[in-house]
Amino acid sequence: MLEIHYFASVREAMQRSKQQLSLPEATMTVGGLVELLSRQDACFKNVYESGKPLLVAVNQTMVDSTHPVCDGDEVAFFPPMTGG
Amino acid sequence: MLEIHYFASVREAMQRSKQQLSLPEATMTVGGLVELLSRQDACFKNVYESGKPLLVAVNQTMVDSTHPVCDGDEVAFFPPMTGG
Amino acid sequence: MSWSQITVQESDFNLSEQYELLRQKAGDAGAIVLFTGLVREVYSMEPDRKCQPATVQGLTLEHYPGMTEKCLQEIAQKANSRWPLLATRIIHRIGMLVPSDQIVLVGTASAHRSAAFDAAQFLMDYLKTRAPFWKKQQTLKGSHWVESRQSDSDTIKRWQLHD
Amino acid sequence: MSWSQITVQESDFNLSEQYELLRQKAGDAGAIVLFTGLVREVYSMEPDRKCQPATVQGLTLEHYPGMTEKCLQEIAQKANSRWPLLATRIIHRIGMLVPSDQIVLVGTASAHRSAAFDAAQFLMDYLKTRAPFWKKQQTLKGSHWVESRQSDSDTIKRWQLHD
Repeated sequence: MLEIHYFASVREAMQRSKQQLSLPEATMTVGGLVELLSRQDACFKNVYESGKPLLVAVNQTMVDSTHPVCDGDEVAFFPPMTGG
Repeated sequence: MLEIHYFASVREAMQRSKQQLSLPEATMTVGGLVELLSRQDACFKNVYESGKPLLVAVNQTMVDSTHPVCDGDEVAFFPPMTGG
Repeated sequence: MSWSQITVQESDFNLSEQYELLRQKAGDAGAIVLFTGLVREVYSMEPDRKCQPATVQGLTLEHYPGMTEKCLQEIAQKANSRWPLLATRIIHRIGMLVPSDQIVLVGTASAHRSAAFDAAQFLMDYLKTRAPFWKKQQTLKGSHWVESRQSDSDTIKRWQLHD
Repeated sequence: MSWSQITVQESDFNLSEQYELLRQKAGDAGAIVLFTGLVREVYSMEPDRKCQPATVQGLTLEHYPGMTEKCLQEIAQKANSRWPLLATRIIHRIGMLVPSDQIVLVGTASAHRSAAFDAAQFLMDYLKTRAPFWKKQQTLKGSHWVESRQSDSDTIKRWQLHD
């Protein structure tokens, strides 16, 4: 199982702050996960295709779309940070 | 009359914090004043010839040796600043 | 070993307490820099957005618990490896704030002023674009998420770190 | 019109009071930077002097009354003409101090952080080399005037002002 978190505008667009997902393969890339979620979830498709920047963290570290995602990982999707 | 102030290490070398001086001419340059003081005062000669940087202010503004000095001016000699 | 403390909290902070803590922990410091970020009432968008400035009634700060602390620790470590710091302190607030409220505190102590200044500026630049905080503004026209400023990402480039 | 206040005093200052004053006078500030300079116990000479670090027992600060205030006003005006500041505060102490005592405070408030940081650093760089203050250190080996550091004069060059 994968635990997926959503924050800020992405959380609002997804209408939830987290979800669990069974990975169809033992390992896939972040890019592959994004495609999978876009096929499964209309809200995620809207977020992904909105043209707004979407950032990804795996196990609380920022990664790019080539990064691997494995069973048990914590994945998070969010917009660019605006703290400080 | 000219009022001359000395500060910090220059004050200690001059063994006084200020003095008054009658200008022999109506106007002279800071450089001319330094030569005059060096002739008149062994302490000043030592300060001037020590090789350590000596700064000059006329009427509380830093100037160079070509700046004019007139009757009634306030002149000050001191080492580089070390505040803050 | 340099002293460093990071806190993410809903409650307000007292600048004076943090300053005394830095003085105490830093030992023989010659320079202390404190930065505080405050909620502004008038929020101007980037010039190219052509929007009227909005009057902010409130600000809600969301964060990613766990990742936030991890990021701030990393940022503090980066600053410590780059400058000879004696102490660093970061406090970032979350939750609901109103104009003039304190949002963030960054404090640095060093023997000399240039390290303290540069490190404080570095910490703020990195914190703004690398730590997972998000601001939502409440105005008379409704609520909206603050969008990241390109200038903040550009600011990081000056530190010339590729990480 | 930006608020600015300059004080040269023997007595200590309270950072918290100065911070609240800046917050109050600055209006809708988003960023406040406070710098304090402290008396260090261990004073290292410039590397090329090849001296052992000295343990400082006390520091006496002398100044040129009248010219000091004039210089600090000019420095504050320069900062105000260069950055969009909402408030600036400078306090410099004179007289006898001991290690860990506060010597100087520089505070800046602005809408955004870069102006507040840059202006505070500029004020300190100029104050160090342009305002008529002189430090005399008391150590176990006797008293001596602190010599100006070349690095402080060099620091001013980065502001690229010819004045």
